[in-house]
Amino acid sequence: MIDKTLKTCEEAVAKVFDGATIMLGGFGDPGLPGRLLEALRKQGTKNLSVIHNGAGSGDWALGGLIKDGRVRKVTASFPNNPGAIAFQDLYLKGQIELELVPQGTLAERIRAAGAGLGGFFTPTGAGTELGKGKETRVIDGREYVFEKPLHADFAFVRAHRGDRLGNLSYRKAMRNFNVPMATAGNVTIAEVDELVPVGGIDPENVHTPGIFVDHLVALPRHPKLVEIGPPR
Amino acid sequence: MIDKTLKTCEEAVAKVFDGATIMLGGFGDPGLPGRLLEALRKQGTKNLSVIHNGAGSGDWALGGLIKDGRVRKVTASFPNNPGAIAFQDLYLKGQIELELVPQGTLAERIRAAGAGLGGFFTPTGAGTELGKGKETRVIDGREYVFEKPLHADFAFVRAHRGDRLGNLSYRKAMRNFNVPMATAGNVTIAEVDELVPVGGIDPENVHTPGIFVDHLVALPRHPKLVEIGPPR
Amino acid sequence: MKLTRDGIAYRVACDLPDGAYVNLGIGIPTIVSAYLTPDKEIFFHSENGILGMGPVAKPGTEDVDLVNAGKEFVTMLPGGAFFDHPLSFSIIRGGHLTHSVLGALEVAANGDLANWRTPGEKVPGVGGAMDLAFGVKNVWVTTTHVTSKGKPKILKACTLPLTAPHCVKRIYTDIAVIDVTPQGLVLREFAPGLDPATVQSQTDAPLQIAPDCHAMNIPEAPKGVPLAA
Amino acid sequence: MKLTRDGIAYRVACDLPDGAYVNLGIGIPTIVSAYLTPDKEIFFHSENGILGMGPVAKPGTEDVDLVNAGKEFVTMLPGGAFFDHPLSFSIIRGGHLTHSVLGALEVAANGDLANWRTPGEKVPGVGGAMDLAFGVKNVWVTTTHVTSKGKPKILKACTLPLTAPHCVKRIYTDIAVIDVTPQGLVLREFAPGLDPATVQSQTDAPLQIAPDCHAMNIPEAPKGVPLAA
Repeated sequence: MIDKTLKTCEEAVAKVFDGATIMLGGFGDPGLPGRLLEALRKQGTKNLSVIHNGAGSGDWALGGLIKDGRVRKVTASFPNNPGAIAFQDLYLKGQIELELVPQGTLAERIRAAGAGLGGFFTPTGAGTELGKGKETRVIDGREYVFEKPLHADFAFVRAHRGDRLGNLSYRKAMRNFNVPMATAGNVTIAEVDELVPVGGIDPENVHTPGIFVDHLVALPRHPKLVEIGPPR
Repeated sequence: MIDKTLKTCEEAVAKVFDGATIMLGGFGDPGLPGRLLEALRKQGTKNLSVIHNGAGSGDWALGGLIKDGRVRKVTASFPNNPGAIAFQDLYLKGQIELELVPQGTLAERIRAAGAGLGGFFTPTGAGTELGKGKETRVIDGREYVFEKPLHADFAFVRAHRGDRLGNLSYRKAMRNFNVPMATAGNVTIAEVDELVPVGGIDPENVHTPGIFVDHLVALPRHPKLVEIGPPR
Repeated sequence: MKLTRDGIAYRVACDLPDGAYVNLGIGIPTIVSAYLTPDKEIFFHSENGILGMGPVAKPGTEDVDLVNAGKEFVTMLPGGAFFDHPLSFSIIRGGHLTHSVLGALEVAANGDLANWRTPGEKVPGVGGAMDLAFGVKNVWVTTTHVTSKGKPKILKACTLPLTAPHCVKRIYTDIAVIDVTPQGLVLREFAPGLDPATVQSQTDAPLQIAPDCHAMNIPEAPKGVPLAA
Repeated sequence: MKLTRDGIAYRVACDLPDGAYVNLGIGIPTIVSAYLTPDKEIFFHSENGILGMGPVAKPGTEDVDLVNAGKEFVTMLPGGAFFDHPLSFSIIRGGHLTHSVLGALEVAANGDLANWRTPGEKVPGVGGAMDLAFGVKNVWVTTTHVTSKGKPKILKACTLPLTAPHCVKRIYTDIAVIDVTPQGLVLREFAPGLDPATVQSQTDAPLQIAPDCHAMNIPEAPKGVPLAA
C-alpha cells in the first residue's frame, strides 16, 4: 500500500541539502506552508535558493529563514512587500541575491518546468528594464521575451485536504502558486490541514493529483498569520 | 443583468462566417458539442478550418460537416480514427487539408493562445517527421521544437452545467480539450446539459470561468454517441 | 475644484460598462467598486486566483483562506470562481479582462506607463503590474494630475522605468479625463470650475481638446465622502 | 514456446513496481492491468484526463462521460482524479509518469522507436504516442518479436518514421525481455524452451547476453487464457 504521509514536518524536510532550490507556495497567508518552513528553519541547511511570490514577512517562516542568513537567493515578483524586512535588510547590504520576475511570468515559468517545456515567449516585460538582456522575438507583429522554465529540488506547498496517495484539494484562494509548484519540484512536500481517506476527495475536485506529490504531513493550521495587510 | 444564454443552437452559431477557424472540444463523445455542430451543419457556411483531436466519426456532427464538403482544413492529432470515413475519403482525394499535431502539442498550442503566449519549445517531435522544417533549439542539453499558439474565431465546447454568466463545470472525462479551447476562441460558445442559477456551481468547481464564455445553450444531451470504440 | 481620491474612483466607476471584467490595482482603483451602481453587473478579478470577488470582509467575518492581491480579507459574490496562478495570469495576459485600473507614476503621450519603480525605492518589486499593463484590453490609469511637488505626471515621454509601452487607453486624474489615441492625448473632461487651458498648463504633453470636451458632472458626496474639493 | 499476447502483458505486469504511474497504450498494453497482483497499488493514466482509472465498465454500467483514450467506457478507482488535456500532457511531457507501455512497429538498438506510421497507412495519425515516447521516464515496448512475415522488428536502425529517438528502456516480446542500455541491447530473459541463440537469430540488432540471462517463468493460464503456446 502506498502511503506518502509522514508524521512530522521535521521528517519531511530532512532531505533538504545545502544549496538546494526550494519553491514555496502561498500568496499571503493562504496556501503558505508555514510549518514546513519553520521545520526547515530548525533543520539548518544553508545557501538555499528560494522561489516564492514575495520575500517573507516578519521573522516567521520565510522571513525567519532569511533573517537567519540561510537564503542565498530569492526569485520573486514582489520582494518589496512591506513586511519583508529581513530580505530588504540583507538585500541593501548586498548579502542576498534577487531575481525579479513579473508575477505572471513567474507562474508560467514554474508551470513550464512541470509541463516539460523548454521555455516560452511572453509579451510581459518586452521593452522594459525587466526584459533587458533577454532574447526577444516579434511573433505575428508583437514583441515577446523568451523565458525559461524554473525547476526546483523541492517544492513546499500547503493544501486544505490530502489523502495518503498525495491527492490534494485547496480551499478558496489557497491554490495560487501551490498548483504549479507541486508539478515543478523534484521532490514535492505538502502540508495539509486535514488527512482524508482515499476517495475522500471527489475526483472532480482534486486540484493536485497525487502523482505530483512525494510526501505530505497533516497538521492543524498554524494560527499565526504573517501577511495580513493593513486596511487600505 | 448579464445573460449569456441563448435559446437555440441555431442562434448560437449564426455568426460563424465562411472561412472561419473553429475549435471543437470533446475527446470521443464526452464533451463533444454535437448539437452545436449539427446546427452549424444546417447553417451552411463553408471553407471552415477545424481544430479538433480527431476528424469526426460517421456522418453526424463533425463527420457530417466534413461529408458535406464544408471543411477546408482539419488540425488534429488522430484523424485516422476508424470512424473518420468522410475525412479519410476527402483526404485521399486531396480535397481536404490536414495539419497533423501530436496530441500534447495540440493541447499546449491551444492553451498558449488563450494564455497570450507567443509560442513555446516542446521536446515532442524533435528529430521526427513531425518536427521537420520546424525551428529547433537545444536547451540545457535537450532538443526542443518551437510551436506557435493556435487561435480560433470560434470555440465550441460542451460542459455539464452552466450559469447565465457563462461559468461551466464538466463531468468526469468531459474536460479534455474543452477547457483550453474555451480560453482560445475569439467567440466561445458552450452547449451544456443543464442551466443552473448563478451560484449553483461552487466557486471551487468552476472549471471554465464565465470570462471565457460568450454564449451558452442548455439542451438535453443528444442521445447519439458517435465514437463508441469496439471492445478491445 | 479638484476631485478627491473618491472623486477619481467615482469617475472611473461611471465608465465601467455592464458586464466588464475588471482588475483593480492598489490605491485609488480599490475605491472604484464602492461607486458602482446596482444596474451594472461587474466582475472583479484578483491576481491570486479569484474572479467574482466581492467587497472587503466585515470585521469578524474574515475567512483566513480568502484574501485579495493586496492581502486584505475579501468576500465572494455568487457566480465567482477560484483558480491557480497560471490560469489567473492566462486571464490577464490572454486579453480576457476588459479593464485594468492602475495607479501611475508617469504616463506618456504615446500610452507608455511607468508605475512599478519609484525613484527613491531601493528594493524593486513588480508583482502583477507588468502582466496587467501588457495584457489587458483597456488599461485605465488613475492618478493625481501632478506630483506632490507640482510636477506634471502626464509627460511627452516617461523618465522612469516603463511598466509597459503603449498600453494606457485612458487617464483619470483629479482634474481631467484624457484619452490616449493614436493621434496623441485628447482631453475629454475637466474638473468643475476649471478649463482646458488650466489642465494643459499642468500637463507636460500637448493635449488636443475633444469637440465635446466639457466639465465633469460630479455629485457632492453620494457615499458620505466628498468627491471634489 | 512463444508467449501469447496475454503472456507478454503478464510479463510486463510482473515488472511494474508498487506505486507506479502508468499509461497503457492500445493493444497488448491494455491487457497488462488484468495481470497485476493485488499486493501492488498501481495508478493508470489516460490521455483524455484521467488518473486512477479502473477496469473497462461492465455492460449496463457504462457512464457516457467516462471513456479512456481508446474510447472505451471505463471505471474509476478510489483516489482518482479528472483533469483537462493541458494537465494530462503536462503529466506525460513533464516526466511525471513512471511507465509508458506502448506497442511498436520497430525498435532500434539505440532505443529509437517507430510505432505511429504503418507502411501502408495512407491517412496519418499520431495521437498521444509521441508525447508519451518523449516524456515518460520508462518507455516499455510490447511487440511480437518478428512481423507476420517473419521479419525482425528489433533492428540495428529503424526504417519507419520515428516516434521518438532514444526513448525505449525495455522490450517485451513473445520470446524475450531485452533491456536497452547505453552499451546496446541486453537479453535478460527468453521464452521457455528457447535459448539466447534462437532469440538472436530472430533479432537484427546484436544482443548481449546478461550474466543472469534465463528462461522466463510463466504460469499456465492464471486468468483462463494461456500465456504461452
